[in-house]
Amino acid sequence: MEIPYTVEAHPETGLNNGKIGIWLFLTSEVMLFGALFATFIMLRLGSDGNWAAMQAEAELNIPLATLNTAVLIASSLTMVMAWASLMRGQLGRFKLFGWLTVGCGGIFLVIKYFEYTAKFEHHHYPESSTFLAIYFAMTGLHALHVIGGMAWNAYFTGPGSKVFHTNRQWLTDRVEHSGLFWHFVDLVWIFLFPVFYLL
Amino acid sequence: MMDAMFPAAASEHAGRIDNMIDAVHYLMLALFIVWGVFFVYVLMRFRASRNPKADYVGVKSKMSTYGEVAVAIAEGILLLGFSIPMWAERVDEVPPESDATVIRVVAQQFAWNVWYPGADGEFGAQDLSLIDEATNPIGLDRDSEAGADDIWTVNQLHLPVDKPAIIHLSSKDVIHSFNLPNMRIKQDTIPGISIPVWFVPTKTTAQIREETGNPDYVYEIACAQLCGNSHYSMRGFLTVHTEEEFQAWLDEEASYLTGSDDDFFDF
Amino acid sequence: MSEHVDIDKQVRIYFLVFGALMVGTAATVGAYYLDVSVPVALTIGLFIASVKASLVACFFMHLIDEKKIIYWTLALTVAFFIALMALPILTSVTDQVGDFAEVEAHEPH
Amino acid sequence: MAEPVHASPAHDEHHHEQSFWRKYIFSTDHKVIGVQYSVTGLAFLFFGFVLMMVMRWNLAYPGEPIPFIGSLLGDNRAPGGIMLPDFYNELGAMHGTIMVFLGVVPLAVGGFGNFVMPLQLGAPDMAFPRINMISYWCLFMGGVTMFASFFLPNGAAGNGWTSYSPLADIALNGQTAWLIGMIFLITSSLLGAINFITTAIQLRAPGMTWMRLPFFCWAQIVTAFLLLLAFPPLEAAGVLQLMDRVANTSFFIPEGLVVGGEVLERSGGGSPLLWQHLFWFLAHPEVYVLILPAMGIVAEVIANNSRKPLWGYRSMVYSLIFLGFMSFIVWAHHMFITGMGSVMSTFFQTTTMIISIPSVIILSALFISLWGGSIRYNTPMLFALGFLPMFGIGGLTGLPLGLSAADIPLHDTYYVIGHFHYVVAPGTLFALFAGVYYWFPKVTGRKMNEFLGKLHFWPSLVFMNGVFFPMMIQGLNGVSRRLADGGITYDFAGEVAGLNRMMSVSAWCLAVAQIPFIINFFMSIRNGEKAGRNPWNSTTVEWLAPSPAPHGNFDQPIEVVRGPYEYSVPGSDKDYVPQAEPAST
Repeated sequence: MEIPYTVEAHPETGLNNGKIGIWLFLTSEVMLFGALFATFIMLRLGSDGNWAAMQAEAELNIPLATLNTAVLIASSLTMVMAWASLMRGQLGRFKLFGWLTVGCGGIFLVIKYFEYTAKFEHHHYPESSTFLAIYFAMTGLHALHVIGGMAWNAYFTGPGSKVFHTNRQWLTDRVEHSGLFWHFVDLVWIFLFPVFYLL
Repeated sequence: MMDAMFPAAASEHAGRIDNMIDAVHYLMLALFIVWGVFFVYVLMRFRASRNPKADYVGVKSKMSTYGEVAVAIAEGILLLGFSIPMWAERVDEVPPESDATVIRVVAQQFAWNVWYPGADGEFGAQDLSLIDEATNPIGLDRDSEAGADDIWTVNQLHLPVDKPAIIHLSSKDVIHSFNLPNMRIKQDTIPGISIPVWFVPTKTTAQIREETGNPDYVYEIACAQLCGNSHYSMRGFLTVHTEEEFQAWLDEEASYLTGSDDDFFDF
Repeated sequence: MSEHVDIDKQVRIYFLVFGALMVGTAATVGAYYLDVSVPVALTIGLFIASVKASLVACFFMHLIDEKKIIYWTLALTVAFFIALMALPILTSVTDQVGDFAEVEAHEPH
Repeated sequence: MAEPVHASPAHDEHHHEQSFWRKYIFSTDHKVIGVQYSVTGLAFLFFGFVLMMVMRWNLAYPGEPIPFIGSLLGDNRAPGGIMLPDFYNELGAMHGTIMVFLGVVPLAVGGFGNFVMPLQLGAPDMAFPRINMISYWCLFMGGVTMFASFFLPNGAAGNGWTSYSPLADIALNGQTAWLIGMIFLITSSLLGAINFITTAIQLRAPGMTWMRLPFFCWAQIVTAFLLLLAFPPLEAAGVLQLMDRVANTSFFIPEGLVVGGEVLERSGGGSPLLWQHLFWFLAHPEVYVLILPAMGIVAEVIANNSRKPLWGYRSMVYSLIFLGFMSFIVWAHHMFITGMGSVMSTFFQTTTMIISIPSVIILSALFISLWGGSIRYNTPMLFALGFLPMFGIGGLTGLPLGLSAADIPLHDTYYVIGHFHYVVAPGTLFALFAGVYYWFPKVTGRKMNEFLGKLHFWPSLVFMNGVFFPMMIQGLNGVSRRLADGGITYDFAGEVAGLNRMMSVSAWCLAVAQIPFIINFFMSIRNGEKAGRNPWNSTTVEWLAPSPAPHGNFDQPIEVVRGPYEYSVPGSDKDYVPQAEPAST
């Protein structure tokens, strides 16, 4: 038994199943991070003007976070280049860009690890203030998404890429879908960075 | 229609809330009867043995549309004519504190601490570090400016009749809900914020005892929000006095202050 | 994406977007060191972030040239997202609630 | 049978043999998964029902030892067989959680949605069969977590199914396990919702336009959107509450709490109301998640057994979509007495009154659909008909609760319990029973016994009302909900405390009334009357597949040519014209 439209596009919608599925998933992610941003706004509004003090006390490392932003943006570029390489039929370049993407995710996490441990060394824990609580909640959840995205990309770049020779379109589509997720994670960070570090 | 079911009403606005609940139930009943009669008739009239061949089209009239419009209008009337103005009266038209009995109620697991400002009409300061469950559950600072004459009781709320009562509700621990069924008052107490409720009691405890023919009738304070294992027994009492009796009660409570700090067992 | 897309042109766009994102990041950080007042900083910061996010969504995620059904789904999400964003306002602005300022929280020790 | 039974489909034999595990346990076939969901849902419905029966003992006979099982419960729950209030709260919270998230949703959405919707769409399977399997196993894990939490040292969560903070933040009971369980359940629902929507968009058979979709499918689609967009905020809230419990954060805890005479050592700065907003942002749409599939089932059964098209199909569909949309902006009507100002309360009670109109339209359309029909009173039809007035009562009693002023005395009383149980128990559950009886032949190839079915229906109808109607009376008397002793502490509640015994006895009788169903269910799997492809002479596409349908569903290409309810078409030789059969000229 074959499920229709796993690879080829549905004549009416012009899309395959996976594309619709990943976008629906992203809408639920929008609501998930939306709820957390709503919590953030509520905590900030309800802080009686203590927010800046809590933020200052948390001593977030702006240069590291800027570097991390650059790393994630670069990984978005390599991600979309990986897909473009598949579109052009270049397996080698796809693998190069794919691993670069995973590597960027890894660098991001390593920097994140240094940031977190620096906090803990100064006894800045989630329980210390509401600022740190929502900071750890949101960046932590974001980091989990990065890990998920890395696993996903690593699968398609590594073992999953064998399909290239039998069903190239399938692989290209899957990479496009994992790319959508990856870009979304990048997009969330684009908001997290100024919201926590700069504003 | 349903007054017999409600707890005896004893506040100024209680009658209007009861009337509104009545009105909504009339609407519900009307709808239910219309649906019910139609339903029973249809079930008998169109059973397969009596009506072997179904009609492809069915009802052609626009009656249901009219019915739905009527429901919408009725709901609109309930909303605009009753509910919205009554709610505005509850939350926006709080009478000035100078004309009212102003009291604080601090809820905790599992009791209602009632806090009166005393003779000066001002509440003293509250300091959490002074809290002692046995001797000072509200953390009242007796040394603060207005704190010396403040009176507190546990589970005993006393009010004068026919005078607005403004009660500032807060909670020490979790969410409770301050429920005075006879007064048609219910308000959650949210930790961290203070929420005022107000009402005008219209019947003294003595009057309601006479009316109900029950010499032991008491106005009760119930907790309406799950607050932990003894939620079911978080019961307080409201006593409504005449103005003179209320003053006498306040004076008596104040007299304990000069003697001993410990007025925990005086109810 | 359909096959007839000129992928070389796309790749040029991707690099341009990448450059713009980097410039945006630099601008956000730069604005932070300008030390402007909080409302101005919020406006600038969120404006730049929104522009960057739109660039990612439109070009990296191909939203600029997407099918109708995805636009519809996203429109629905935006509607509910707005309802969700009303939530903090509802939590903090309750006109009935009095202030509890008199109650000082003194932590022991 | 009006229709000849087709010979066993030949292509069955081409299927390579799958192992037992692949075929029945880790199957990717939507029908097997649907059955797994249904069985899990029914089992948890039964378990939740047992919890309620134990609770009802303490309500009827507070302070008296529980007979039979009292001594088995252990000293930390019921020393000497007498229930502790903490245990009562656990039972209450877990009854609510299990019935909603592990009973009705798995059965109505996971079970019926999975089994029936692809068949009705003419699809070979769900769009993502493997995600479908993962979604079921997430639910299963959530169920195991919830069930296991009863055996934690401090028992299961006991803070109400609403888990209001700060109580749920500081409670010593199994709230942490509850939150972990909920995260599993939410993940399951999200994956399921993605699957449902994609399937409905992509896998409809040729010719199955949106306005030819059976009402049941519409209900599932709207439900899936509600799950997809409303559940994530609760997932976020669950994560935050989990952090409050395990990492000592203060998302829902304000400054300066004093618990048991000790100042709570937290940073403070959070808001208890935030939890309520995030919770009800899901939990109001969740009500429609429970009720919409039920309406869908009732619509199918009524059209089929009144042998005529649904009346006002289009306006029903539009009402359904409108209902789903509006359900996102009414949530704060659960929070009128949390200190809400007049602007907010005006907004939320207005939206609440607006949302009642589409419900009235759908219910009216179902009533009117009966007019002119040729009504067959079989078991599914009885349950579907029972749904209508019961849901009517449930919906109508929502009106005084949706008006903020009338809500003051009624809020958090048994009136609320009565209201939503009428919606969910005699309402939704009756519809789900209708669905079980109606689609049983498609699942097993055999019909359920009619006599036992009727023996199930009539006592259930009587005792359901016996359980829930007195709650309205208690509620009008002002009896609060969630009182471990049923309110006898309070004088004003004492007048109606006697009703508790009547309700409890009704509840236990209701349990007895389910015995015919259980017997019928297991007996009919092997010994029921054999059903062909289309035992009910129905029009929708699922009845064109063999019963039981093989992996891949259909043995013939499906092309839909007309609307879903073409019953008693004038000039046709039989009283139904299947959706996917060429028109006879």
